[in-house]
Amino acid sequence: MSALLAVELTLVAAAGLVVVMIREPARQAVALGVFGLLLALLFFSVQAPDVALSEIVVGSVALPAMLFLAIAKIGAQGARAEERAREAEEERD
Amino acid sequence: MIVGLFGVALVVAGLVWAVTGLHSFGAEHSRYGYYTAHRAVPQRQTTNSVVAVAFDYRAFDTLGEEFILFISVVGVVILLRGLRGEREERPEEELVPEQRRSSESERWLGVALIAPVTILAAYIVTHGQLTPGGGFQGGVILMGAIAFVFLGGEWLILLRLRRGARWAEIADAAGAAGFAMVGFGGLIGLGAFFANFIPSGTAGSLLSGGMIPLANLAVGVEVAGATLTVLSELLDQRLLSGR
Amino acid sequence: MSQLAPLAVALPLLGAALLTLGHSALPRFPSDLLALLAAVVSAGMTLALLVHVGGGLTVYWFGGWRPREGIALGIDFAVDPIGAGLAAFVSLLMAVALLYSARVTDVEPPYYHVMMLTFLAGMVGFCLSGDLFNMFVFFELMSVSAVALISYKVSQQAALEGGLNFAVINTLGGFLFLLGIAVAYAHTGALNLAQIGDALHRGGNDHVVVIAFALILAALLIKSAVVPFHFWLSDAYAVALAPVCILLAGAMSEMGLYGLGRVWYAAFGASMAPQAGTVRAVLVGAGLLTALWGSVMSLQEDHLKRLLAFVTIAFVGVFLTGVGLLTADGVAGTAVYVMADGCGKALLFACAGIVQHRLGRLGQRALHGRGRHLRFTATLFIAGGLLIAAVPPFGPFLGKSMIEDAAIKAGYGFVPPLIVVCSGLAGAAVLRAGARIFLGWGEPSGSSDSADEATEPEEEAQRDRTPAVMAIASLLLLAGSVGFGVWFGFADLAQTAARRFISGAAYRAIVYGAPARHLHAGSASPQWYDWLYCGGSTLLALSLAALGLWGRRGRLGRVMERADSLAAPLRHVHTGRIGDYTAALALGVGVLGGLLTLTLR
Amino acid sequence: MSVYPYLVAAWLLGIGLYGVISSRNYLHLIMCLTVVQASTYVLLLSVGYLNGAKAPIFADIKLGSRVTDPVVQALTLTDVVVEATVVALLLALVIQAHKRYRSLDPDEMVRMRD
Repeated sequence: MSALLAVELTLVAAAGLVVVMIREPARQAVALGVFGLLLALLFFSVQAPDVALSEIVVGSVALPAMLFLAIAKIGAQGARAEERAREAEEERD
Repeated sequence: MIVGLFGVALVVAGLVWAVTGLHSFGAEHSRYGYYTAHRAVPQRQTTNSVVAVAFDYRAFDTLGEEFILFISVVGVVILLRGLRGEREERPEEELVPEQRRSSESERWLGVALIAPVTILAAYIVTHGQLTPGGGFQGGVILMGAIAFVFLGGEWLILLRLRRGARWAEIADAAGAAGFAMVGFGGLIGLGAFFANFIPSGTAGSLLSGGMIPLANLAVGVEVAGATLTVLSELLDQRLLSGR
Repeated sequence: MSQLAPLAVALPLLGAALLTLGHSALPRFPSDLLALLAAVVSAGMTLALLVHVGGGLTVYWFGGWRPREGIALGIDFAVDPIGAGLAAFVSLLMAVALLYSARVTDVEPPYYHVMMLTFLAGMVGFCLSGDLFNMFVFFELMSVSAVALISYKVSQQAALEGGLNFAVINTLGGFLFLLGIAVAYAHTGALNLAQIGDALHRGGNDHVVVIAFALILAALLIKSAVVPFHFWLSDAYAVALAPVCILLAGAMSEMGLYGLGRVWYAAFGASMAPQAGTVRAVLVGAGLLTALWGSVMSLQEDHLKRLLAFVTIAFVGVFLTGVGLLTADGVAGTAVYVMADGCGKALLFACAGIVQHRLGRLGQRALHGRGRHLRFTATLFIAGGLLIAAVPPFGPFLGKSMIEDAAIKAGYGFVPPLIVVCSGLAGAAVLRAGARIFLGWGEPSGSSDSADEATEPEEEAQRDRTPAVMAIASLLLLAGSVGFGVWFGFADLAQTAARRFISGAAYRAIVYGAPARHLHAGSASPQWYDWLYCGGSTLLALSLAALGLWGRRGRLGRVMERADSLAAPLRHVHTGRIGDYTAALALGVGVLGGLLTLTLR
Repeated sequence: MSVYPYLVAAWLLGIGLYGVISSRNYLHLIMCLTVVQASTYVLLLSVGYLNGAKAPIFADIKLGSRVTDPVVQALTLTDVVVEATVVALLLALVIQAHKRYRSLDPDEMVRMRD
């Protein structure tokens, strides 16, 4: 096994740990994108270009995109909730 | 929690014990893999053995996979329908938050980006049987790029796109149906589901691989439609909350 | 003729895609009709397959890729009577479910029908496939289709929770399945069950094989909700639409057990023979534990569908015990019991759906006596309860007695009494609920435990008549559950089918092109003590139900309180927290692997 | 060293499961699931790797030269699609759940229930 492979595997292992350890969704999604890229690199080195391609498009484009949209939506839901609460208070005064 | 960690430790230990008993990394081991790798070119006239396995030897797996994708998109549409109801309350233009309305330059950037990316995607889809790639990667690339473009602020494209969400759904279903049809073609033509019923041509040429380019095309259409639907469903949410 | 095998899967899939294409053009009625048609056609094809196969084994190679140089190049459907029979059963159940929901259940056409059709295709494909990875694909197709069907009522919090728990746990199960496949492939270089079996047969047995099997086994047990992998089931089944519950309870829970038998006999049994004793002990133990857990919990539940969910778990345990005996008799008994009892549980869920449709809620105590006017539903529900308790001489009785005989033959004499107790408890829970809701017996107690609000949907509109389709569908289910037993010839067929199912060596030979030799037909008929056992479980059910209704006073009452307090810890384990469920899952997988590797030498 | 890739797969499974068990946020939980799934990719592909082999694509290499196992790569392709679909479904569920509960914390949801 080449040194390059060993390094990439170690990077993947570390990145996986980082993804799990980050508890803040937005930053975690970024980490997940990086994790996907590292996986894709690893797949290229184990001579699996097809998988590497799909890992790039899914793992570091489609997934983060979906996650960011969901996060934005959820954040906005919270915002709208506060907004409604404020309006309710104004009505009470 | 503690119980869980103990369990995880057990599972990992078991897996580690198992893999230490496997053939050492990088050693020859599977005749199945060897056979498909080396016979794909003569048998199927494809230079890309992976695609030969995914779309011919084990095409039926891919059929199941395509329908997993298809049905999960339907599921997302169903699960978010409650929220989609809110959209009809306001006219679409109102949905576009002022500060997000894109500038002329952005719009041109979007338009400029779409053409080359579409060509790239088309290339990847059509050359699946020759080089790395295929319907799946190509489809997502197309979609991912469009997503990037309107995340970049190209809201007008997005709005047109949202009216076209229904078309994306149709593409999704049509792609899935098309892939199944390829299977039926084999059944009708040669009496075996997913038998290659189109002349294979010669390896290396664009139209080689018989039914494989057709299958790739169907998958490309489906994947593009699927990702497009999911993202536009989620974007609905985003737009709603934009103001 | 064998061309029907791929069509039975491909047509529902194609139908699903075409339904979506016809979206806006299709209002409610045509969607119902087309989906029903697809299900019926698929049922017809699988039945034709069943007849065609007889006691043999038909192999279909996709793309015509027959094995070369001993390598299975493509994917094969290996159709044997058990697989074809289960596929036919699933298709028929799907047809009934679609009939049940036709024009009644408030669903969005055609999406609902599309998901039902892919769900059907997933289950049928899983039954027919002879390729490990292909089984995984259909396993996933099942789960993915079920998620949206389970949390269909997105306006209800419980529905979302149930869907999330189901999705996360079953996804993890899928990953375990895949890891097992990867290890097995690395070890044998094959994905086809027959080829894996051959390789293992030659290669002999070691810890790699055992752990690969343990991973796949865990995934299948998660799918069929065996303790401690069962937590997702009660949350999910309690909230799913009634027609979906008919399928989930009637068929999907049993899929995992079928897969377990298939994988064991066709592939791993070949080399793990030295371990057979351990595997048998583990499976029977897990089965009995599950049966006890489910039946005890079913007495604790107030919410009708949660109660039925635990009844489902209880019987999954009984089925697992039957398969786990690893004998032809056990498999045959389980096959009969799965179909007869599946119809019974489906009938009960159908009745629950009618109750919800008519009365708008599902809490036993809240509904106390409010179902007095639902005579038809009451009759069906009570009948279902009696069937669950295995009242002779109907379907469940036949299956149960076959399993009991198998257990005694296999030297597990302590199994039958336990099964009697479990089915008695489960039957008691159902009958008590029926008596409370439809007869207003027992004292009405206003208090309802927290699990009630958890799954109680907001009060829905009450309607004044039961739709005909629901009634007809329920009657069909009743007929099925009763019919399987009245005709004892069914038991002999099951015996023959089971002999084919467990003959792994023959399976491998036939997949590689050898002709199917004729297996001498088996026969089975209940012994005299089976009547005692099943009469006993019925009496137990009736008396326990009576106790639950009127036995709340005096010394007896205190005894009951004691019993409840003993069962309380069980209830508290069902936290609804996905983290806890995952922890239990991890522990279960670890322990399973540990037990299987313990006796390795 | 010859099993290091397999060990990495086991490691990813372990931390992923740990993340799911300890998660207090459904979005976090979903991403932990993708980590678990990554372990299946790594295991499958490293199983099919051959020392000094090229990718099984005979566009620029000649027939009969040493190549990696195309089967596991085809399986992994399927696997990647499954991942994307599962994440999409879970996200839809989580968005709806947040709309009802105003929270992403599984424990919060359970507490709100009763």
